[in-house]
Amino acid sequence: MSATATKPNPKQYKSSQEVRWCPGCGDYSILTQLLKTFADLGVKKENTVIVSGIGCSSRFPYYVDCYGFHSIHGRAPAVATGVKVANPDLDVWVITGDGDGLSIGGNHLIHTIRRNVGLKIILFNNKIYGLTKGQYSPTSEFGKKTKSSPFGAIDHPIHPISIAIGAEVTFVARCVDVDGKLMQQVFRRAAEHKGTAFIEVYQDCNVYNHGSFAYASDRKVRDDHLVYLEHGKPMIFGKEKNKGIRLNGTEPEIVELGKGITPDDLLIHDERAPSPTHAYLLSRMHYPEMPEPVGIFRDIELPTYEQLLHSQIHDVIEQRGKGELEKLFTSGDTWKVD
Amino acid sequence: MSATATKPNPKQYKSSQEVRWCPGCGDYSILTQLLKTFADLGVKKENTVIVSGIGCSSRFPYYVDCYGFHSIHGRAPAVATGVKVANPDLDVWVITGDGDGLSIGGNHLIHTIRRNVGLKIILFNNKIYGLTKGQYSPTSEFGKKTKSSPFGAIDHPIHPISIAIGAEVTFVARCVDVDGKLMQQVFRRAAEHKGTAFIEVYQDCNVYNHGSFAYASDRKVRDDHLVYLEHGKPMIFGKEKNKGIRLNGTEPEIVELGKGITPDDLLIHDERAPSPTHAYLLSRMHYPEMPEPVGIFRDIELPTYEQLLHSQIHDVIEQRGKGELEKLFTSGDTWKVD
Amino acid sequence: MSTATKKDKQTKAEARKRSEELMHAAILFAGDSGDGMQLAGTQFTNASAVFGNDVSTFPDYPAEIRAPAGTLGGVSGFQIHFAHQKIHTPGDRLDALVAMNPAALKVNLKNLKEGGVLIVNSDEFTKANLARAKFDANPLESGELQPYRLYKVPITTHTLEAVKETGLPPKQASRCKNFYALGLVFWLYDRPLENTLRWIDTKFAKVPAVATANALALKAGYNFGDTAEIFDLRYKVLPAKLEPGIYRNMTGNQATALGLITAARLAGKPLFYGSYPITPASDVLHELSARKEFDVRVFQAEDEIAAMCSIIGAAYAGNVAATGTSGPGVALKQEAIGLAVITEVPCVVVNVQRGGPSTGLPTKTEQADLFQAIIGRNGECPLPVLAARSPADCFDAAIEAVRIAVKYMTPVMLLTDGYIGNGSEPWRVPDVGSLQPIKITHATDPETFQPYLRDEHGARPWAIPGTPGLQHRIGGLEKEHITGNVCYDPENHQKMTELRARKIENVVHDIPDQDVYGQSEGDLLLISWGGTFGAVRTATEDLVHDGRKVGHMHMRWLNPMPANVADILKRFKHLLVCELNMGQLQFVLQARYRVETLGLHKVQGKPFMVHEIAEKAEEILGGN
Amino acid sequence: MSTATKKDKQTKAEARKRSEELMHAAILFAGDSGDGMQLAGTQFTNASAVFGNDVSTFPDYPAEIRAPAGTLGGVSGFQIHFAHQKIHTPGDRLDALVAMNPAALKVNLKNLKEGGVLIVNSDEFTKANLARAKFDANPLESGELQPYRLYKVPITTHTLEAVKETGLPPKQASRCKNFYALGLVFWLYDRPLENTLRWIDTKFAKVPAVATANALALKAGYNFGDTAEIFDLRYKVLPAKLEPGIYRNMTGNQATALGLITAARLAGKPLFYGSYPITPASDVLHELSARKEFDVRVFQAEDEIAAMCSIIGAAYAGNVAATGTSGPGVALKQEAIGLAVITEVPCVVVNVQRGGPSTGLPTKTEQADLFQAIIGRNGECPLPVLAARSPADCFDAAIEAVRIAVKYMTPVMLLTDGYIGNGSEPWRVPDVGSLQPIKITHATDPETFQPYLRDEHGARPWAIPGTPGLQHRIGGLEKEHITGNVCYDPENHQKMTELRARKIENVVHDIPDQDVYGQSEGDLLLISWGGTFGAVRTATEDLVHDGRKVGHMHMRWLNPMPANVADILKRFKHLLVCELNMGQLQFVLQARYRVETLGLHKVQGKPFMVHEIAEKAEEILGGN
Ligand SMILES: Cc1ncc(C[n+]2csc(CCOP(=O)(O)OP(=O)(O)O)c2C)c(N)n1
Ligand SMILES: Cc1ncc(C[n+]2csc(CCOP(=O)(O)OP(=O)(O)O)c2C)c(N)n1
Ligand code: SF4
Ligand code: SF4
Ligand SMILES: [Mg+2]
Ligand SMILES: [Mg+2]
Repeated sequence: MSATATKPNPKQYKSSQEVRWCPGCGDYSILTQLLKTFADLGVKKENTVIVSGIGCSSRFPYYVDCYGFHSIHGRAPAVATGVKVANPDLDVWVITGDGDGLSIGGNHLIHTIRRNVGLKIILFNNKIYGLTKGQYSPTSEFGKKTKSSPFGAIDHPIHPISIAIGAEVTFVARCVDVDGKLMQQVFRRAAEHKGTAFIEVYQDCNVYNHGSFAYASDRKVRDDHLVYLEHGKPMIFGKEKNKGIRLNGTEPEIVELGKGITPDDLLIHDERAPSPTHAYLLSRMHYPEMPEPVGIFRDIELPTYEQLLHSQIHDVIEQRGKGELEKLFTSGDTWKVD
Repeated sequence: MSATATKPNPKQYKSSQEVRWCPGCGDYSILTQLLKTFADLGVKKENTVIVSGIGCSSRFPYYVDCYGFHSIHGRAPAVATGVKVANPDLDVWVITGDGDGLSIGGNHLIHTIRRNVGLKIILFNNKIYGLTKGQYSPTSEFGKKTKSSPFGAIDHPIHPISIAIGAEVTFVARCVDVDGKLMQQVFRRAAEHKGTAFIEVYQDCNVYNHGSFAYASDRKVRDDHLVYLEHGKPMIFGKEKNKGIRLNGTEPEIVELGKGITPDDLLIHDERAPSPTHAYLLSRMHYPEMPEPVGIFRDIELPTYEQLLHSQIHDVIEQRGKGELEKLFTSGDTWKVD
Repeated sequence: MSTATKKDKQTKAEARKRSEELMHAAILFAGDSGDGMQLAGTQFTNASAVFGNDVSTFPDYPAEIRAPAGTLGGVSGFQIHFAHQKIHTPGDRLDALVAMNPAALKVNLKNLKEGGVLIVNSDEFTKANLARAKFDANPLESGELQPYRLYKVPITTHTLEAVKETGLPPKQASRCKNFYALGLVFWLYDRPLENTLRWIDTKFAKVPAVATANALALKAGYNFGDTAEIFDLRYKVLPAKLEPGIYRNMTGNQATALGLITAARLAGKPLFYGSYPITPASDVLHELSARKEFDVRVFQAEDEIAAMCSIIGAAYAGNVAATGTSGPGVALKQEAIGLAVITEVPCVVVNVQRGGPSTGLPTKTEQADLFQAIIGRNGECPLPVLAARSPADCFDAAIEAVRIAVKYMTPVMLLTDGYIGNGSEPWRVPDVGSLQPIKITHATDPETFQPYLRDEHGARPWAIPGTPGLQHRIGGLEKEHITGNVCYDPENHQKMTELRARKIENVVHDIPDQDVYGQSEGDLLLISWGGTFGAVRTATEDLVHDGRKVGHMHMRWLNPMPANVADILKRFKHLLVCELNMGQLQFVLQARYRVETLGLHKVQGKPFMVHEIAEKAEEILGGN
Repeated sequence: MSTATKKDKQTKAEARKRSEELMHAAILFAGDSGDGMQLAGTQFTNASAVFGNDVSTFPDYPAEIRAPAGTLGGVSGFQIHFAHQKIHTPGDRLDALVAMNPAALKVNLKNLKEGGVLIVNSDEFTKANLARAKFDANPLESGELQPYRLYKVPITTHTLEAVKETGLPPKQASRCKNFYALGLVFWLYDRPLENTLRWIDTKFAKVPAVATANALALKAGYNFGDTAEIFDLRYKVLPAKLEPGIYRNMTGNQATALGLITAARLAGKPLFYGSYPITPASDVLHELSARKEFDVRVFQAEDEIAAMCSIIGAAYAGNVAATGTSGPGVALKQEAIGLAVITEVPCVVVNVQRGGPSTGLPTKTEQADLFQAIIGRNGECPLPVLAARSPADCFDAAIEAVRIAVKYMTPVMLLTDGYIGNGSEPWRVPDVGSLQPIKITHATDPETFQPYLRDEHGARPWAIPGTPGLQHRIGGLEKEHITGNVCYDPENHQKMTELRARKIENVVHDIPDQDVYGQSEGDLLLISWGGTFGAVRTATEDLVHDGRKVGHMHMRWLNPMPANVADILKRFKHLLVCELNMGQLQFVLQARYRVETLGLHKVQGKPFMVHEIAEKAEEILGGN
């Protein structure tokens, strides 16, 4: 990735393919922001690969003028791992959905995260299976009525960020589809992060689950329902910036600022906390009981899988010399027949 | 499960099959303790089903005289879910290994946990693939040399309890294979728990990974390396019971008792904390930096999947009446041809 | 204005009163994905079915939820064939086409008969839309539609006017245009509106404004037909003479779901359905999810592997258990299906086939999963395979699959496809009392119980957890004959492999002899399986009618095959296997019977046209 | 005491000096899983190979790591056939059997020739062990061993004595008994000890006491043979006349690994190997993991699906990419293999087949995955399939697989099996310079690049990320001819399906014509594929030698098949397909060539015996 003198136009990163999402779909905004981020960073198209699974969201690669791989359902992280290990110089992004990434693909996601493969994973969470026309997904609310749960879903939902932290992710963030500014910031930081960056984007499925994230996207109310994470800053939120999050034992609680409570009493956000417990705690803050954190929960450094793999190869070559077939063939006991 | 007047002998729960683990394998002890627990609880053999995947550990069902299903690699939780939903009156145990349950089967494990299916899952963690003769597993230490990592594993290990908590498990515990007493206590509590109970057992693979848990099993040192969790009690540990765990922000730290520090300053263990953050924090305590908690991390109540499923069916039947084929066949528009 | 306007007004007014009687007609509603064409088609189908026609339908939609408006890729269509006689297909060529935009016209015009009715929404023939549909010139003006009876109706404008009184915002109001189009076609084919009006009332009960608007649009369309002077002819398709009984219209996926529910009832068991959504199989899941009053336990699994494993567990514990998926899902299930084969646990795997390989053409039909059904697993892993031949037949096939599964203690694969899964036809409601119960005996006697002791059919006992004294252990490792204990003995493995194979071969005793329609010997035997039944049967009817020595062997059972197949194959000079793949049944027949066969292969995501079969047959028959 | 002791001591002393020359001998080391028989066998093999014999081996071990000591299920064996001539199998019947306990005797005695050497560890014939092995009476005393040259040696006692000086605790000391037994057999067949002594030194360099103990035990065994008076005869098997060159002994799995490394080198590429451990394929993973100096990128994936997907990604990004697994793993990979087929990404899938179905007999051999290799996926999903015929041949087959994959831009399936994967034979080290480079051209020109434009072989270009101006998108949906854009057009799907099929058929131009050994026409053609080569070839040699009009067609390429196969099949009266399955190649041949074939099927987890083939052939040939 290298910045160029004059920044390219985001449009230059658009492919010639027509975008095929429903009108009003939150996916559009995410696409726009990633293109802007690419332009902003001046990334080289030819060094960028976007790998996706299957789902509405996973059509994403077709719309970007870089290398793209629309793979099979749930397996994008595995395909992307192969790409990144084969050529660590590539910037590899993974696009997945709540069904693709957390239902059928949950295991690959976890293992990619724990290996800290240098992939930027964007999970479009619309709490529904869009492409298959509206079944509940692992993130759908308990009791949600959908085509496959006409009497209400009985599965307790999974929380993507909690799962990612359970798998010890090195970078994890959350955005809302309508908040382009935050998305760009987060995408940019993800691009800069060396290991696995996992980003959950709340995405409106206009057709099968419209308004599921209204509390977080509606301008009128969202400031009371979200808390913007800023490293080193106390956790203040609310339209009037008059509320804050304080620690009570290991649990966060909402407090009103003023009346003896000052920002100093609040929980200070620490992206770089060596232990993931802080980030985990944040991931447990759910609407409506609590404001939901958006922004970067965690960003720590840890050697990446591809670095370790290549440096191990490097070390072995240092020790043994570059492999020679002759030597390989005749290693072990040999004998000669004349 | 019903207690009988005279407790049955654990031997009554043994099947006729010869046990086929290597001499010295930690699996033996786990088998013994589960049989004792069965005897102790006086469980009905015919109402007990043990489902396993593939691995040394997964041979377990053959050795117990109840219903047993030795399924395929990684899929035991899914098979067991079918069993439990089909007949919620059965006590269903799942036996899995660190490879079976966390590598190929990680996704099923997570989804079973989040659905809170009433299964008792025992994960035999020997940090190795035993049955396939010694490759590193997802729990193997970073840098571990094995048949498939002769220069050291480059995968950062996964922590089973952190993952389970990430998936919002309702019961989670840890034991060491040599500690029969604790195992029995934990198995018993798991049996009593209604939802998913997940138990990690540190298990010595005598052949391919001997001594990996020596710090936790060796009588001479283990009391300094383990902290026994007791609900409502301060977290004290050490051979001399002179050390404790105190909370520092969201992080646990070791303190010496005395010198002004009393048990009142320590973190109080709360199995029933409504938020999983407390349990998560405990799951992050790793040897050698910290003592590792054993016992029950978390035990909360939440409706189980099978309960919800059957009560939804029950409710619909209440509303609609028991389904009749005649009515079903003629629902929607019909017409008559004479 | 339409071509029709060139005619004298007087004549038209009369014509309007004239009504031509047809034996059958095929029409297509086509428009943008968002235009509600599936809905219009379904309503027309139901109205025609209730009216008493035989009907056959073919919904066809893009893989995107909503492809970019106005593009060729975004066209969604619903074809209905309705008739005064028994029919088997949704029709080769269209008698009438409703094109809601230029793209719909572009994609479907080639299927319209010369002289066929062509109704277009002229409002949508804007420059932008024409460009999106890759038209160089406006076809409404270029004269290229000369061969058809073109009716240019400003459907959007009319609809907006018609629903104005509801006060709906224009965007929502214009969504009613499918009902307007439907109303127009209802008039054209002289169908009553009641049925659809009733449906609108129920469906939109909670949003009365929408209900009213749709009803208004429907009636406006109808009335436009009735009062406007552009139509010169109206058609009538009288009711068909179907077997007496109560009928309803049903898609294949609905029928599969109903069949599974019925089978479980006939067995006196709860139904467990473990599945993961996938097009075009999801509707089976939806249908079953809505039927909880039948004690249907629906488990939406995290993936296909879990779905398959869950049904193994549920069957092991004594439920009637089934899973449904499509091609890629079956691939994922195969390892677990092998577990069901070796543990000999009864269950049903439904494959609603779609276009492959890989993700392929997910919303299109194909029959390319026969290989993976019969022999696509690791090891020697045989299981019974049958295929439904039409939407309604899915009901019977599902019951049959369950019956065989529990009798032989084996997984059974039921093949349907996107074409019959989504397509519909009238289904004669069976008399519940006449349905044959499915007998299940569970082992209960600890004295005689042996997990792998076989009965006269080769099946092992079904002993379910909860039964005192029958504790036993099963699994994926080879097991000892009779005891079921893990066993590595070489001869035992040979024996068990043979016993498992023989058991599946025994199913032949439970399946009817293969029948042949038309000539029972002669020049050409047309061979088909699954959803191609209708096209091949119709072609055969025509050929036989023309005096050709042609027979049709439609194979319901693909594994095992009926005992008399070998014999039938010998009785014809030529064998033509017609399949929507590259020759899979052909391969299997050649391997099994070492006969020379010809193949008619089509992999275009579409069903056969009757004429394609007929032409190929004529080509083979030559001057015969 | 042994039967031999009945003879006169004088005679024996003389006999001891006598040495009989043999053309070949087959011996088996058998004992408990924990007895180190695999090690003893490997050492004997290496010593024999280095000595100059042709060798062929067959290790056979239980599915448990260590089954209960002394049981029949826990017996582990290692069979070695070594010869003064070229051989193809580990031998049908044993010339000598070393049984370290009663169970090992029980399991293997039936394979010992009458009059064969039988060495038993008499210390282990305790009551408890006899019971565990299900012996009613002690066979050493019952006289039932009369037909063999029985030598009762208290191996444990001797070993403990021999290593006493090292001070090892008894448990560890007794572990050296395999070396004692090995020493004894070394003496019996007059093999030098040096090789093994050197190996002991290197292997146990870090535990000198163990090294010393093993060396002492080895020598003690040898010396016991030399000095004790129980042996009446000693054997010699002189070196074989192999093609001149440098040789080493190699297992099939090693050879596969080396072949992959070599292929990558020949292509000038790094090798990416994504795999998940599974018996009996894990050794390929182990071997490659140890070869990082060749820039081998080994990814131990979380499961087989991830392994397969990772190699698709790596191949897409320009590496030579392969995965290895066994039957159930292939089942799991099939969906992703379909993705590789439709995206046309080059890679190799190695299947070291084992006994199925399901988990089956995981440590035993079988050939029942041919179906799933050729046609076991969803949709029309063809790919090239070839099978290695012997341990050393895995090397060439792996290179060939890579060569075809990158030339045709396709996944290639390489079939080996547990028998040749674990078995070993001498491998003639090739001259590196003589190996044909693998030509790879990556697309680089943005002007002419089209992702699905095909070359003269039908392959699309390999354009790797990082290449400026070649950005493009691929995936599992059907794609447009030439442009590769997503395309739902019916005719395009038909075309692409045909193009993919034709491309795989084109591979026929790159594979040699099918050869036939023995008679090129006549009464009987023996047909085989994969690891059964050795047994069938040996049987054919014997039959031809006896003047029978028999040929042997061993098929390396299973898909496509060489162009001349049809022709060959016509030249023989009978066709006998010999396979370790229930007739999979037979089925495919019948389907393809519509010929009548006979089958010799064996599913016992074991390779064919030569005599099984010969007997079946004689049965068919009858009086011919
Ligand atoms: C193996 C397999 N199983 C199932 C499907 C069907 N399928 C396609 S997308 C999808 C879920 C999509 O949901 P999500 O990942 O949330 O994406 P969205 O469409 O909501 O963006 C499913 C189940 C498939 N394509 N492949
Ligand atoms: C689909 C499939 N892949 C791989 C294997 C091979 N396999 C059997 S057990 C196992 C891992 C066992 O490790 P673990 O679960 O930790 O059990 P342990 O033997 O250590 O108790 C593997 C990879 C298999 N049986 N099936
Ligand atoms: S179905 Fe939902 S997620 Fe999919 S494109 Fe439409 S609005 Fe977006
Ligand atoms: S290999 Fe290890 S885990 Fe397996 S039985 Fe032996 S000691 Fe136990
Ligand atoms: Mg979604
Ligand atoms: Mg393990």
